[in-house]
Amino acid sequence: MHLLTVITFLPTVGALALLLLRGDDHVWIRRLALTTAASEFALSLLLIPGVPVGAAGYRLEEVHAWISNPQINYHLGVDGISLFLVVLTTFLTPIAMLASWKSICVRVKEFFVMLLVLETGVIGVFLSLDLFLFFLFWEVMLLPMYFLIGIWGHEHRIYASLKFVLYTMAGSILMLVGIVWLHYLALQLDVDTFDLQVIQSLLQNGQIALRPSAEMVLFGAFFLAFAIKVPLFPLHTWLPDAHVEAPTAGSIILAGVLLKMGTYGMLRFCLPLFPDAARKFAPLIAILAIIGILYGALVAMVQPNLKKLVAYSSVSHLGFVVLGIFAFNAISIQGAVYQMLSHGISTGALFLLVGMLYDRRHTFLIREYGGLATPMPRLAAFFLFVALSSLGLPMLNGFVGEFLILLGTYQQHWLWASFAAAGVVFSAVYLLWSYQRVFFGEVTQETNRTLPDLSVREKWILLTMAAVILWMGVGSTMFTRRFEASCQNVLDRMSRAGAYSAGRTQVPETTVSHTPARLPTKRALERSGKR
Amino acid sequence: MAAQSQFLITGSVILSALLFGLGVVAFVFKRNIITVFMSIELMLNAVNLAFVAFSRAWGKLDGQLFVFFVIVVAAAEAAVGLAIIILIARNRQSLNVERVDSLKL
Amino acid sequence: MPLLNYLWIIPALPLLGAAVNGLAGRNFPKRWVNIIGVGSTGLSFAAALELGREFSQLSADQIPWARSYFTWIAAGTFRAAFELQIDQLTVVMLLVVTGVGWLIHIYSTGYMAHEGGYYRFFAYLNLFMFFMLILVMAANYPLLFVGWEGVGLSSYLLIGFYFLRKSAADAGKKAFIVNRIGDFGFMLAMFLIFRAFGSLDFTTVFSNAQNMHADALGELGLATIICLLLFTGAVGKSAQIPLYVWLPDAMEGPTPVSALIHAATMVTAGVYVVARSHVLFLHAPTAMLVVAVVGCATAFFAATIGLVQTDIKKVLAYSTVSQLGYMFLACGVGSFTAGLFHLMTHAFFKALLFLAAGSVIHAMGGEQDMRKMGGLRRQIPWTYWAMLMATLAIAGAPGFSGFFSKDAILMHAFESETAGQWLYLLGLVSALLTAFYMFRLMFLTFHGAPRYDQHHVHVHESPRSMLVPLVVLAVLSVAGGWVAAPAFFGGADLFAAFLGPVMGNAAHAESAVPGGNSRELTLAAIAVGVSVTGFLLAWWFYLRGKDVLERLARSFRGVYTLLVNKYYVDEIYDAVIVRPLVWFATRVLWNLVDEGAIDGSVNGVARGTQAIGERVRRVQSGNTRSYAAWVVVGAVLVIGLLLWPLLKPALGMVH
Amino acid sequence: MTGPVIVFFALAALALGGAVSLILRRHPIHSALSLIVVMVALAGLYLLLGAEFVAAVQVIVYGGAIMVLFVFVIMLLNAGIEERTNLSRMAGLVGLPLGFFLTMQLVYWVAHSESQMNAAGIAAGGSAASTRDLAVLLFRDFVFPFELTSFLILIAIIAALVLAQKES
Amino acid sequence: MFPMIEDLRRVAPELVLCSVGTLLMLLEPFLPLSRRRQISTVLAVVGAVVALAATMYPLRNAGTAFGGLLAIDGVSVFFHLLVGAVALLVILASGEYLTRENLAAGEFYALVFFATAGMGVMASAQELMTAFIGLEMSSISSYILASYRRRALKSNESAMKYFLLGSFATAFFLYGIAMVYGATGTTFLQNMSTGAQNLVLLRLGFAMIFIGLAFKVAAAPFQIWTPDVYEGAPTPVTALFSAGPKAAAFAVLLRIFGTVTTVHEFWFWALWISAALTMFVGNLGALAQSNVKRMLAYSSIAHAGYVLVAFAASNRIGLAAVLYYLLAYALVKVGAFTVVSHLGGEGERRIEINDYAGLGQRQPATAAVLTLYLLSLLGMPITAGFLGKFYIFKAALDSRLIVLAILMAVNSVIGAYYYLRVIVVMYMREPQESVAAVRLPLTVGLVLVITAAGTIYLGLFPNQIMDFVSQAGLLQR
Repeated sequence: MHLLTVITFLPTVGALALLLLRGDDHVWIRRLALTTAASEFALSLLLIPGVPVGAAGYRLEEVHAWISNPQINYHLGVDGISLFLVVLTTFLTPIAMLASWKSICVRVKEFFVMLLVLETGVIGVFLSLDLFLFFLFWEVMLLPMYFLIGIWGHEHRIYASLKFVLYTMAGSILMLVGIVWLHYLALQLDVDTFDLQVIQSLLQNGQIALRPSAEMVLFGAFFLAFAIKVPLFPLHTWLPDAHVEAPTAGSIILAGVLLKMGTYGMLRFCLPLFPDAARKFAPLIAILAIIGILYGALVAMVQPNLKKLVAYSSVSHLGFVVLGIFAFNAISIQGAVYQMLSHGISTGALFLLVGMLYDRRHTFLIREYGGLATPMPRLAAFFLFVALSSLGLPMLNGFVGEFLILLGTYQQHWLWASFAAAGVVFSAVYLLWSYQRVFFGEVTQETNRTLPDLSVREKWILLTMAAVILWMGVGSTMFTRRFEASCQNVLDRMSRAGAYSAGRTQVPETTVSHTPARLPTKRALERSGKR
Repeated sequence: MAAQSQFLITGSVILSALLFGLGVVAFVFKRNIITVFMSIELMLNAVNLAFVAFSRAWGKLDGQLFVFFVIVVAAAEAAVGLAIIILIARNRQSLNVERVDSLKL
Repeated sequence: MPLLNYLWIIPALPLLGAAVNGLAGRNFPKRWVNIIGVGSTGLSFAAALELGREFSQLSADQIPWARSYFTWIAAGTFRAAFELQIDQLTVVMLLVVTGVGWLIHIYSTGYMAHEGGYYRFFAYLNLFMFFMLILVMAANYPLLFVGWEGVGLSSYLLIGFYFLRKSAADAGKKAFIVNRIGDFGFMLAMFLIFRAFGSLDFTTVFSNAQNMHADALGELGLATIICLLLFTGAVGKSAQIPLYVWLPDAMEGPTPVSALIHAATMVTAGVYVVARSHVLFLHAPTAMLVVAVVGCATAFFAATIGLVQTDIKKVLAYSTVSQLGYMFLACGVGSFTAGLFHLMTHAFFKALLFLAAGSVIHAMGGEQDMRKMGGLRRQIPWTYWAMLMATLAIAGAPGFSGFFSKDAILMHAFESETAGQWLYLLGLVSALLTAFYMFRLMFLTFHGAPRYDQHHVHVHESPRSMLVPLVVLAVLSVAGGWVAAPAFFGGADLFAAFLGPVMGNAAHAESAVPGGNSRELTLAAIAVGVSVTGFLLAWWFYLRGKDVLERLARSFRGVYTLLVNKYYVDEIYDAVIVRPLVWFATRVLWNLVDEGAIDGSVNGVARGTQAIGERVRRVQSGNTRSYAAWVVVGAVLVIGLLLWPLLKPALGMVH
Repeated sequence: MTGPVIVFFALAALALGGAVSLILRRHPIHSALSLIVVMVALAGLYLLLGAEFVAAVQVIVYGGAIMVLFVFVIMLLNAGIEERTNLSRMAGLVGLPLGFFLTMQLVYWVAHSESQMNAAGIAAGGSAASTRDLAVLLFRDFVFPFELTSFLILIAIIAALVLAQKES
Repeated sequence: MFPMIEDLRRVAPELVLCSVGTLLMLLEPFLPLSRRRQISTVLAVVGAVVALAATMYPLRNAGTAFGGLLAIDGVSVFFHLLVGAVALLVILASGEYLTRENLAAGEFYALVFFATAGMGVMASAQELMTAFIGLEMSSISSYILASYRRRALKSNESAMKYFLLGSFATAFFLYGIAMVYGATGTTFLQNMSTGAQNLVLLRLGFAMIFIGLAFKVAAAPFQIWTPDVYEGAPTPVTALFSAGPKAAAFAVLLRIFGTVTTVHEFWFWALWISAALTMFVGNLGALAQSNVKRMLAYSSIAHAGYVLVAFAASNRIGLAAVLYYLLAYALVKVGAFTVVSHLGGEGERRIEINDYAGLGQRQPATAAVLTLYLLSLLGMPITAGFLGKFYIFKAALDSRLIVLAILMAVNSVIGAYYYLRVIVVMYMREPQESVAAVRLPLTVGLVLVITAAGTIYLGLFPNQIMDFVSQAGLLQR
């Protein structure tokens, strides 16, 4: 059963099917797109039993030879960490579609095609176990997002979309250099592979003996790409622009899923592949993450633009995730993974709500609003609920991740956690302040007095989101137990490699040439180097 | 005798280098398209001299052979080049190479 | 014992009420809302009573009685279960919360009868009950934190109930944010506890803490840091210096809310946490001292502000702050039971005070300024008498509940070894001030000539739904103290005895009174004297002659202005923290750093590249001669580059 | 100083003079004549170097055919005196100095290479080359490029056809 | 030593190209005036296909021809196929153009064939003079093709610049040959490594040869002619220029590089610096362009820079990368210029980037295909351009040219900007004036389909090509 392949490419198939429809047949275009996305979600749920509780390794693996020179495999697999990220993606995509049900009226077909292609790209990123394949999806997914922002975005969409793409590319191209370099290193041992697991084990058992400086450069090449995606302070300035200009669906996916690709990458690549460098850089990264947490929150606080506010809040929230990852603590890493998921839901929902406001008033400026709780109490209630989840109210989803991250981080570096915890205070400040300005008080503008409350469609979307928020807040163990082992696995890989490197000098030279039995030993390329 | 030959060869090669260099200078210096083209011919002549000299030095004939090829190429180039120059002159009423600069930046 | 196995029922009932009212209440008639809202709390109270009964039959080794329902958060070695527990402390809190809560629910049906968003109000109130019950029943710190944050949320919602009013919305927001500052400390405390004990379950933590190293006074050890952090949380929640500022503003909420949340229950959560963690605190004398000093200072400080407030609810609010200070003073000097005792009696009389004030406001048609009242005694006698009982209780009239609790606190403060005398003296002064401002409130409101426009304001007694809770609470305010009446007064300290198993050492410490009966009597007498002085002063100022007051205000103009403006604390916070922060975030972080430096450099790189591109383009002049020149340049370079290796030895030969 | 050396110097001077004159004269016709002088001088040098056939071809094809073509075009276009515009600072300030520098570079290195210059053929006397040998080489060993040159000429014809024809 | 029939078989592609070229030219006057163009086009297409088919023989029978003048090996076959395919595509694409501009077809195709034959000779020449003749064949044909729109000033100017500067560079190349000949006594590459050598002259010679070839591949600082010539030439001709002669010049470089081992040392730093410069000049220059043709010209400079990186790496994968990249690049560039030619309209009026505003809606298929090309140039995965870039990275890192790899990475990002800008205009801007959609002629459509399909196919399934180009013995030594 090629479940992973089906899950990865079903949206593309749907997109191709969409292309066959007539461009002005909006009803069927929407229906077909939604059907595809919904069945994709249903399919992705099948993954959950595929990853048993307590299993650390990759499941449902698929390996096919693809490119022979150099050896590149089509290798997919899912583990606890990627499992829910995939489900999150498939969950948010239909939500995003429903969110743009009415608001996208031009080039409808292309819009849904882009959303579906984007879904394929993102899922591919989460499922790839071959570095090359990973990079391929990583880059491919940029395009639909670029078009989503650039075509259906707002006033400065072109600037924002170009900034988004160029920024991301700048980081990822260096990652490509890093990937190729890793392959070169493996090739020195006659192992021609881009396979993550193989390279990881080669690095871990010391067959590829990286000099510390080389490891740091490689780590940097990977980390930069991920840090831009996250985005980590001070590489974050593309995010507010992209968010403000993107259509609602774009923002939902961007904040909900795309940013997680960065943190996912750190967890999947930076830590296991380059543990020593990760440890060396951890203080610096943690400081940046903490600055991001506080800075994002403070800047969010004074934004006059509601969507920008939410965007900066993402900078702050993702700072927690990065901090959790680089605390190298089982608890904090689980918290980080959890925070990725819950941020996807909460911020996705926030963008959804902001989008609904925009649909009604066509502005993001807070001062244009005020007193909206009177004309639309339901929307106000949902907004508050989501805001509370975002500011980390216990029993809602945001708290679990933040708490675990801070708890775990505190165990390792109490000072980091102490500073980061201050972000919790500021998140309350900016969310409640903006909430008050938008919803409380008398209605300040006459046009706002007659704004319609939630439609049935909107209500159901929000109810779904709210249900998930509550569920994730109360039943967090249903999620954590499935990725607990995988998170631990990340740490194990780090620590064993670390332990080895400490005693590297004592290892006799002969072990270096030993190759594990499972590695593809076929040598496709001559030993390179200048002739 | 040998010393004389040696001298002739060396002298010819140095002369060819000088002529080639002058051709380059002429190419940069001249403004009339036809004379610019002539400086290319000068450079080709320098090459020919070198070929002949080296042919003599190695005692091989192929160097002289190459001179023929060069001359044929020069002839073909001259035909094409002058055709192009005629076109330019017709369309522009100027033969100053510096005035033919509508394609730029 | 059926109910003990179903602990979850107690919090679940209000939650259910909140859910039903909140989600569907919009379309319900008021009666249904009442039935659901009041009924769920009432059932919860009944359940609490039944639970108390069943609890009393448990053997000592079964206490604390805990029931775990599901794992809420688990990661690595950390595990937080949804686990409820019952012990003596919980029972006391449970009864106070459900009991007072229920009364206030009943009261609200009358008070809020004409307000919009009726269903919403009851939904919030029930939600509050749920979180408060979680808070007191939690068996671990994270779950306690759920309640802790949850009550904060409910408080936010209820303060901002009149969200059309900017001041209300502001107050709600302020309450939540200031509380969050405290929560910051609370969270850090949890992290440190986990680091120290590997768990956040009460049983594990406290049993480990029993054996931990006790810090010396002045030593900043593990226990001290934990306790100080915990206390930070308590300071926020229980409105102590310096985080008390939200509580007076919280009076923007409907009065029943002030009674329930900002007087009787939620604000005492801090005291509860300190008492709950007394094992840790007993290992941290420095922290204890800090608790005592902060509590005592707050008690005095808030009382002084209360002296000059003209808004009837504001007076009560500062009074609450002040009384909470007393509770912390008690905890700080090691007498946790006294603190809890005061917590209980305070719940009775302060709830009563607020409800009565609400009744007054109701009678006055929404007027809260005492300067526009006066002589209400006759129009609203029930309210007057209820309020008088409460005033006597808070002022510490002998035999009333407040007398016992306050007396116990002052006594323990006097006996405490560290800075005891000073704390005692300050507490005593605060008692004097308390009596003064309370009677001032009574006199201004109920006595003297009416100062309101009698043609427009039709003063009327409140409906029965409001009066019944007043009466019940009045009875409790009067008699509530006798459970703990010290031996000298003819009763037994039932309260301390009851809490003994939980408080353990702490309870023992205070049972061994060194000075004996006589000193206790002396101190009580002094306290009573002080209260009477306060009463007399108030009588002199406000009933005898007004000019006395005016002259006083004139001669102490500076002090008076300072007090009226609440020491300018809000203004100072605004000027020192809020404004600079907003300015810093806007001008420095956003405009300068984000837009200027970071985004500027990003765009600068882009622009720079463009500019270089423009220069590169400029090379393409279109002039064939210059192109030829470039070729020559290239040729020279290439020839130079290729022949450089040969040039080096050639040059070497020259030298 | 033997005869050939004197002749060499004379011809070299002539060639150089022609080249310089090509550069300096402002009228294209003068430049063309200067170039012819260079070519003739070179033909003399070829003779000196023992390449009689090449010398003949040089005079006939180069000096004769190609240069006539040049002169013809100059006349056809009625090209006047060259206007010495200086629109390119690059050419004047960088191109020319570097052009001279390039010349010096070339001369330096070529002169420098003298010590390594092969002199295998010098012993052979240089007069062994016969036109027949040349023909064998051309029509046997290098027949492929030779045939290609015929296509070059064909292309040149097309050029004349395509470019110089009157508009239809 | 006298040429045998076997020698002729091995140059079958050149024979076919030259004969078809001659035939076309001779036949045209006899064709009926009304259908002259169509028949010529059909003949030319058939001829190109036959020429491609004719490579089958050399493919199967590797060896030398004409006594070592030519090497018939993998590289030669590869480039024959490449330039043959380019010729075929250009012929297909130019039918529409010639009709629109009312230009004679027979001579045009004949010149394309001759140029292609010249490139073929360059690809297999193992002797420098033969290479030179091939180079001149392709160059002189190119000069004429550049000025093929006789009345257009830009076309003339382009031809003039190309001609003057091209000849100038050729003179350097030739002088280089003379120097090498002087140094080694031979012009046969395979004989150069043996026997007596004059090191000074050798270095000087190869320096001059490098200059000549660098000019042809548009490597900085000899790239200077490229934008002007590409912009002024008729667009289908630009398509040919950007793919054909450049590839052929690279073939010569490759052969010299592969056969004369000392050259590695001579050229390494020149290649390194030139590669870096070329990338930067190309990408930076393209940033501010408003003319699509000119922008693509700068972009082709940049891509030459990438290929030079693989050269500098000079390892097996580098060789494979060069070949793969040139193929991928040729497909894309021909396709892109075909689109530009198609959209340009009569007199090439609409070749500003802004003229493409709203193209995504007006002509979605064309816009989509152009987007694909641009993405391939940008190096987006699943297109051939990405794998090409990937292989170059691979080659560079395998030879530890880390700085060069990083410079290339930086350039990829700079490049992304201007490619994306075109996409922005096509999809995200509204058209300034109402422009009618232009119907896509069958031939042009065919070119687009072939190049687009090829781009994606190579991007997804590079195995066959990579197996071919990375086999041992690809290059005869």
